[in-house]
Amino acid sequence: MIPLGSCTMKLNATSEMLPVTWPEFSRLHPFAPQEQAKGYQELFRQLETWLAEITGFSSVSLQPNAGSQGEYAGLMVIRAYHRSRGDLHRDVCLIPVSAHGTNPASAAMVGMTVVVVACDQQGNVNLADLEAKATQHRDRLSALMLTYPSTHGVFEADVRRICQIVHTHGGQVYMDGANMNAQVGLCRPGDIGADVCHLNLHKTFCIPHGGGGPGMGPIGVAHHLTPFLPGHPVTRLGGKDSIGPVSAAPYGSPSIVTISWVYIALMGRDGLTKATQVAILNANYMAKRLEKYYPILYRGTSGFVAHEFILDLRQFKETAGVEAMDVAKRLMDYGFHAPTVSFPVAGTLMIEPTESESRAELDRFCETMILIHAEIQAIIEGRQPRTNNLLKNAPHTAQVVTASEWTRPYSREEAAFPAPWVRDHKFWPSVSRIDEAYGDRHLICTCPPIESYS
Amino acid sequence: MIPLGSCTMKLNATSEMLPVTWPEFSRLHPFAPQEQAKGYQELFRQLETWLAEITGFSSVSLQPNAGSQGEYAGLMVIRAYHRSRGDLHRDVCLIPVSAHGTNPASAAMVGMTVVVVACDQQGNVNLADLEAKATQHRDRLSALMLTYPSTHGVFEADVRRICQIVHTHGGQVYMDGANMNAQVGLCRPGDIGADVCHLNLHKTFCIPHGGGGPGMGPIGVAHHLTPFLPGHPVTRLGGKDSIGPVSAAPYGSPSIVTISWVYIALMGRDGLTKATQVAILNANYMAKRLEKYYPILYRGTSGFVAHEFILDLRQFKETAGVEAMDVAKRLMDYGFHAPTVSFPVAGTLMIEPTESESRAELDRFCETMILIHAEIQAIIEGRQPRTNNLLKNAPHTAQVVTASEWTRPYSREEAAFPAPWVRDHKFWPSVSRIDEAYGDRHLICTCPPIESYS
Amino acid sequence: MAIPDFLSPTDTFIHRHLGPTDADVSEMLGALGLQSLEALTAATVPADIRLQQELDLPLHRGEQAVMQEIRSIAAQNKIYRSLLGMGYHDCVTPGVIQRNIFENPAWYTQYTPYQAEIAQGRLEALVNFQTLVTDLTGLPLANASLLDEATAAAEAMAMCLAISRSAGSERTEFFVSQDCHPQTIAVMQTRAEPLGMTLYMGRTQTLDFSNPQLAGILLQYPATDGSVVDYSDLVTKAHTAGVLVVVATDLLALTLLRSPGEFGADIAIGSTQRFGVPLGFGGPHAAFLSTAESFKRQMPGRIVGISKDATGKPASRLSLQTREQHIRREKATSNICTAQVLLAIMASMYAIYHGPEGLRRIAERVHGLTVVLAEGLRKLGFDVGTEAYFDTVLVRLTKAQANLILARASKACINLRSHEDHSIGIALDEVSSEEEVRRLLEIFAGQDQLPFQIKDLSRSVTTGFPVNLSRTSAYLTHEVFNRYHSEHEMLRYIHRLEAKDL
Amino acid sequence: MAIPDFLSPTDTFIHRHLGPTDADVSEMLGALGLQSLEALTAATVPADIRLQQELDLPLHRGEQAVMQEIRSIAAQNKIYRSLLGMGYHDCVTPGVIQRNIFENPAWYTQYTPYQAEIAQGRLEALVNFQTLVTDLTGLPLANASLLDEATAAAEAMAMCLAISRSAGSERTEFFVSQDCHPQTIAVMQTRAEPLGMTLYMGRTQTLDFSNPQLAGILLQYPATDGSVVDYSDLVTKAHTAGVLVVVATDLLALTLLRSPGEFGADIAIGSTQRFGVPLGFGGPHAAFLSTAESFKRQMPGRIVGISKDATGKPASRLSLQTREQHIRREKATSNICTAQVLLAIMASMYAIYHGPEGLRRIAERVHGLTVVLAEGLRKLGFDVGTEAYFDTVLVRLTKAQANLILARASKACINLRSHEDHSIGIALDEVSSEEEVRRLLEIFAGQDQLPFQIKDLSRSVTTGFPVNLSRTSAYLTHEVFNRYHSEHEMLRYIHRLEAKDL
Ligand SMILES: Cc1ncc(COP(=O)(O)O)c(C=O)c1O
Ligand SMILES: Cc1ncc(COP(=O)(O)O)c(C=O)c1O
Repeated sequence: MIPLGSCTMKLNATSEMLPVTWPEFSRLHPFAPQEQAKGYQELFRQLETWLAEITGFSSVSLQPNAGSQGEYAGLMVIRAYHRSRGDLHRDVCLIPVSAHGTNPASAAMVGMTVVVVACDQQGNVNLADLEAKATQHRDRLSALMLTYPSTHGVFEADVRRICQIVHTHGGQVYMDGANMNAQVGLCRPGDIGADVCHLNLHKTFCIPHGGGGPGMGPIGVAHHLTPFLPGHPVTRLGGKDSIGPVSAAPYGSPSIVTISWVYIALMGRDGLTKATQVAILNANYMAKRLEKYYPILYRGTSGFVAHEFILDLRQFKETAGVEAMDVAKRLMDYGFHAPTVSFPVAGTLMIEPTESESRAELDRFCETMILIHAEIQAIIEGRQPRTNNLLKNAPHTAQVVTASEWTRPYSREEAAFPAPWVRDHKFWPSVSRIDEAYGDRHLICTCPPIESYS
Repeated sequence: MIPLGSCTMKLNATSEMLPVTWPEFSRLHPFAPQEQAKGYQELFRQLETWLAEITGFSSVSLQPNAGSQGEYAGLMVIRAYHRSRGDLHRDVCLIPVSAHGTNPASAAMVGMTVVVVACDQQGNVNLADLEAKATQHRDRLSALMLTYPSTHGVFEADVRRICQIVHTHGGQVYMDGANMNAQVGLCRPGDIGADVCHLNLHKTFCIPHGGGGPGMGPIGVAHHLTPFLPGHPVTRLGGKDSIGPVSAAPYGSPSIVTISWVYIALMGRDGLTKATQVAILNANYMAKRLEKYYPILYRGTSGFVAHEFILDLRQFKETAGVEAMDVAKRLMDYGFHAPTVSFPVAGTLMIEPTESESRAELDRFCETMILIHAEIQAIIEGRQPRTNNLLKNAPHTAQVVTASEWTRPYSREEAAFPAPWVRDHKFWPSVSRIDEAYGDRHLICTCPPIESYS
Repeated sequence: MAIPDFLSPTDTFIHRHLGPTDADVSEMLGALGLQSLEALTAATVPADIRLQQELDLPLHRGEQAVMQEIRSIAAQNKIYRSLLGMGYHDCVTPGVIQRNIFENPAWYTQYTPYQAEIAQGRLEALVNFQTLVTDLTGLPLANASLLDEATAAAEAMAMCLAISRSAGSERTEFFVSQDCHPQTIAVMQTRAEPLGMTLYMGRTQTLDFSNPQLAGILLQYPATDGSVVDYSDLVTKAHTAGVLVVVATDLLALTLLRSPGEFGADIAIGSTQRFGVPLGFGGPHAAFLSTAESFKRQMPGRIVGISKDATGKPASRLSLQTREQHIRREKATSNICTAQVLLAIMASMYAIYHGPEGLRRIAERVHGLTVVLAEGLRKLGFDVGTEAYFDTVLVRLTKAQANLILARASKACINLRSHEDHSIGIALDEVSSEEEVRRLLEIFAGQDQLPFQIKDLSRSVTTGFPVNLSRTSAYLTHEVFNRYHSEHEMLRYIHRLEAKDL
Repeated sequence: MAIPDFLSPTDTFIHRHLGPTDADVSEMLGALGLQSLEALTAATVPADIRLQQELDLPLHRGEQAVMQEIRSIAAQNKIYRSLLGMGYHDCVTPGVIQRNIFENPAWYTQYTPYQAEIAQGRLEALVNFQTLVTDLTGLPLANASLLDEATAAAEAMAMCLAISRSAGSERTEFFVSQDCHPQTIAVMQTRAEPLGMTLYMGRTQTLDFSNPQLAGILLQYPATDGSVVDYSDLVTKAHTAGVLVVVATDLLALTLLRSPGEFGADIAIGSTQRFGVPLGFGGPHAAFLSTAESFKRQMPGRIVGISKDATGKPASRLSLQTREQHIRREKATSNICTAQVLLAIMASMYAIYHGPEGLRRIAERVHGLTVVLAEGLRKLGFDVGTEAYFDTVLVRLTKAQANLILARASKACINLRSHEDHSIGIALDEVSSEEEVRRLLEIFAGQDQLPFQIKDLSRSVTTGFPVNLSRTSAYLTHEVFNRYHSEHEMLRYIHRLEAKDL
């Protein structure tokens, strides 16, 4: 039901969810007169203050409706800032090669030219390359977009230096806050040197993902950027320097903002900090349990990862013909939703357990990965074929496993009940491995006639 | 999820359920001063009026918490009535052989002697026997307990006559309202001649069964019985003739009474009447579809059943070694919860679809029963053995069907996917057929050590 | 011209409630060779009983309109803080239980789990309930709920009668302590009378065990006035006289108090309402009954037991159904059928959510606050007696004092229990807080300025119970009560059970 | 002496949120060779960025305390009836959808369905959403939601740019009709500027199609002031000039109005909020975008498509992911990633619950009431124009009149839309009723006694649209929209989909 994390899938507690559907929050029109929305204003005020404190910034806009929109809004703010100072030509955006795809796309949306910065062997931003590119584009440098801890799951040691280099060359630092779950209470984007940062409230602050939305991507900005925050024409939000609105409604998606408010209120500064620490602990505990079986791709200087880590599966492509996707599909047979596949590095799994996963669940997942390792080993050692095997045929549906005919080189139990806990509670995928290419070649995106299902 | 009916399992609509957990209904103490419970009083007043109108009675007590408790309360009221007239010796309770077990048990609880009345071949009360027993016990006759339509699913034509006989001999008529779903808007216990009747709000009036409770079993009574209705010492409910309280709280389980209120308010007199008609239609439609395969045990005079009917499976015991319980278990493999097994007649299934089941669902159930009939036929014709067959081995768990070893004389698909719709949505029982006798011989009713599950 | 359709609401409910559409209905009637529903009715319902007019009820209404009306009815109820006790205590329903069980059709719609193979989830939850009850009461056999505490007491009384009968010595008298809740006594009275049983009420001190007709006695522990009394001597005397002992008790208190089983009770009964089930103006709540193995045949209600399936795997089911009315009919000792399964499951989930330590912490808090309240009252010069108490104190007052204080409490939207002798009972609960204790003391003091600090007071008091009353035995040691304390795990556990049931 | 434990709340949340218990944490730290969480932090977070003080936030609080505070914050909001329109309309969330989707963790917690094999339930629901959008807009390809109507308009504008670019003729100007919602225009403005696009706003009548730079135009249908205009000639002219036409529209209105696809629009966008999704003070709601097959590579957002699995069975999945930022990075035309899946699913379920006839009935009702309102206003002597309208009327007033009426409306707890030119807009919706129309007319009349009966009025009016504006094509003919109209069936359908997802 709740997949073991990827993308900060933490608990969405019921208490957090309850207010969303209270009529006092759910039945207000976005353009109702202000005096009817005093409760919302109080909520926004408190939440903005809290988020500003958490990020170390001077002010916060709750308008963007997703991380991507936060990026766009944040870059717009940076652009407006440069323009306000007459720097009309600053349009280069430096983006590390490991960045999430929304970063370059957002930069393009605000008319910036993307210049990619290399990473070093440890997965960190290559300082020399950064310095070189910043210098090269010194006159046109607008911003650096940086995810912290990096999408590689590492607290880069040189992050202050990175920010400094950008600032020295006249650029602003945009921090992608998707990994904020590793920072809350331990360090702050504003202190590190960022000028803007978005927060995915649907990650760090407990808004559920909803299967791909809703979301909220508020941005925090340093003092000098405050005048440029998004405004709104209908409710007259924002001053003359505002970039204008980035969403239809002045405060994005207010009813779900209550979720994050309740979360922060319940946890308090002590709980939030402990949550971050436990998130980091969970990741490191898993990395430790799994390192004997799979390489952990990147680590910090003292050998620890941040709140997530990358399992490298690339070796198995050659040795066993097994790809990351095969492992992801095989996880389904064990009752797990796969972690992120092939991001940020192709052929790997990115695992982010979050603080909400219990030790028992972490152990169960690790044991699964160890069992899958053994299944791969059987292929490597030639005990199972390279194509018609447990991983390539995964996931196994009930219909496949109960078919009268069974010609596979492994047993039905190995297919469907590979671990003891699956016997107590088995989740059955409703379809077998889906043909991706076929779907793209034959695009059908509306309900097909019922007969096609028989 | 929602088993196809038995015991009036109708829709529990969300609108009906919502108020239950509103604080205004859920946070009141039963002994809070009256003036804090004006809303509840209004609700009770309206509901009592509605239920009195529906049953054709003069007043209603909402105190009993279940049908059984309604029976007990109703019989107590009858007893008090007789006593108030000096009839201290009236302690015989006539109960048709087909009655639900709670009837005789309730009679015993109020100190009555149960005298069983026979049924005739059509499943109706044997009038001659009734007359004889009523006459025989004329001086001690306290009451007759009658379920209407009968537990055999028939509107007995002679019901007025039955009531008359009892009244003539000084008895009162207690009507078990468990089958009220066949009466609402079409006929009324009070008009028919009953003096008391309980209603299972958790059947006819949409309170969900909750897996065996909560419930509400209010009773309606004719005018002459009103003074004897349950009272309560703490809130001073009831007059001097009251039988006293039968529940801890004066109004039983008030928060769920809201469910029935909303149901009646939504449906109105037109909706309620139509619901009854459709309930009867659904039952007759199914009976029609199934009569070619299984005998329908009883019918009314014009060949129609009421809102439920009995499928007779007894013949298969001899011809195929198959019992009703085997069919019930086999239904699970088709994704159905069995209707009532072996009540009121051993070796049969009692089917009560209710008005809320769609035609598609009725058809799906009928098709299942027809497929099972074919499975039984295969045994009868010797194509399948009498013991190791689809029905005797039902239900089939995923573990059984996916075991490497398969030595059964039918295929895995026949076991687990016997109909097309199961392929789209398969429900897997988590255990195989349970050994009933073993459990009674080795009673363990607390959590066993976890190891026992491995 | 007719009023156009667009004036009528679009949210009518009838077609939502009915399965078949009007088109289906026509076709289905056709299959039966009938023209109309009316024709079907005429063919089915005897003409001489057919209702001749329409019911005198309102016509159907739209969902919005009805919801609006029930909202306005709800608004007429006033939510005061009720510190009345008497077996009903406000409590907190954990959100994860409220939303995923109480408000979840997958838990609330089901029928009685007669088909055990597809009801293993709720059966497991009921075994947890039974374990909760047996562990805390110290008696090894519990059923899967009864209707309420008062009827549970009446069932226990009937059990005592049946047990004495099966021992060949029918005893027909029963004693109930006057320290029991008044509604319990009254319900037992109703029940005893037609059975020809004599029910005595009185003080336990005056109890005459030489009476050979005495089948059993009922004690309340803690008592309705809050006092906690050591009943062990009484129990010994009763047993010597062949008299059975029933104890009405409170599971939360039992986390701190010696269990009835340990001091020799034969049967324990009570309500599990305060385990996360809303007050609901009286119900629904699950009552419990536990007893010794040897009385299992006399046990009323359903018992879930663990058997094994065809493959030898453990599996739960309804046990000993031969005891029930379906089989024994008028020889059954009880008529109970529908019970309080959903509420029993909620209570069991509450215990799982909090675990033994969590429950103890809740109990210690309510007890601690009560001790502070009593100490504060004493300091203000009130007589609160010297008995041990768990969560309820009794303040002895003059009529004038009582009236004044009740009036002040009512103004503060607090209900207190007013006893016949003008004393006032105050029962704290899970919802109570330091702030509430302060408010109560202010009400009694008649002023906003208390002559002491609550925090100081709380440092000076001694909580807990004397050795003879204190719980020493462990409870809820099973893994299921010690594993799901994070909400994530709890939610998954609920979901896992749910998925086992059809 | 320390303050005893029992004064602190027992409903603290931290241990509910965290998976590992404190004991687990110690053991896990042990496995890493560390002593404390602090040590882990020191080993992980670079010292030079480590926060030196604690965050300046309140300490943790108990669940009850926090819920009480948010309740009191909620109470400060006032729920007026908002008849403001502008793309936001009150509506009724069917209970079965609210409880079993919106409030059900099995639907709301999930991650983006990248692992399609275990997300077939929500993927099917999204295909339903796409079908809903394509059917009603009359354009064959829809995505699985966008963030809101305004950003959808901006995305459409970007699409026009990209399409013109891919046709080798980069056009950089865009026209937006002044009849569009103001927030839509403003968001497009924000978006256009950094792209170097010129955005014109104006009346369609003045539009100059000879401009070779014009990439596309945006029209609102029905317009923000409520009027419904036949755009077919305009579309023909645009197409002749190689200009793309985007239409911002309203799915409910489209059950009665000719679809954008039918009058030639290239792209349709809008919000599905009024399909059962609460207003929420602005969100979250699902926006949609549909277009022609040929523009599929320029389509922003996720598209769910149907492929087949290894056994040949149809199976849904996210299609054409090569278009998305993950792959195309700065060459992507849109950065959209997280969208509004849950709300799109709710809207699709609303359509399934009501079906085509149910939706049409809702539309006819709101339209009918609007016509009656307009007729009443006319009878009262107000100028409501002569345009066709669906659910919104514009009343032309003097400043003095407007102020008076707005004040009266506000007193009646009704929000009306006040235009710059002192006209007042009134947008009715699913929640409107005869009673509401009466109240509105009384507000305009300035008295309680209307000089006519609403019922009479409703008999005399003509509803519907001229042929050139009327919908004639069928919609939502697929079985899924015609099968689950009883609540039982709906609930089972929701549950069946839910059970497919992990
Ligand atoms: C590093 C990073 N940046 C940005 C985003 C985009 O956020 P959203 O999906 O809320 O638009 C994501 C989301 O997965 C992310 O992981
Ligand atoms: C005919 C009949 N009478 C009485 C009852 C007892 O009702 P309850 O379970 O509410 O006590 C039932 C319940 O199944 C019944 O079917």
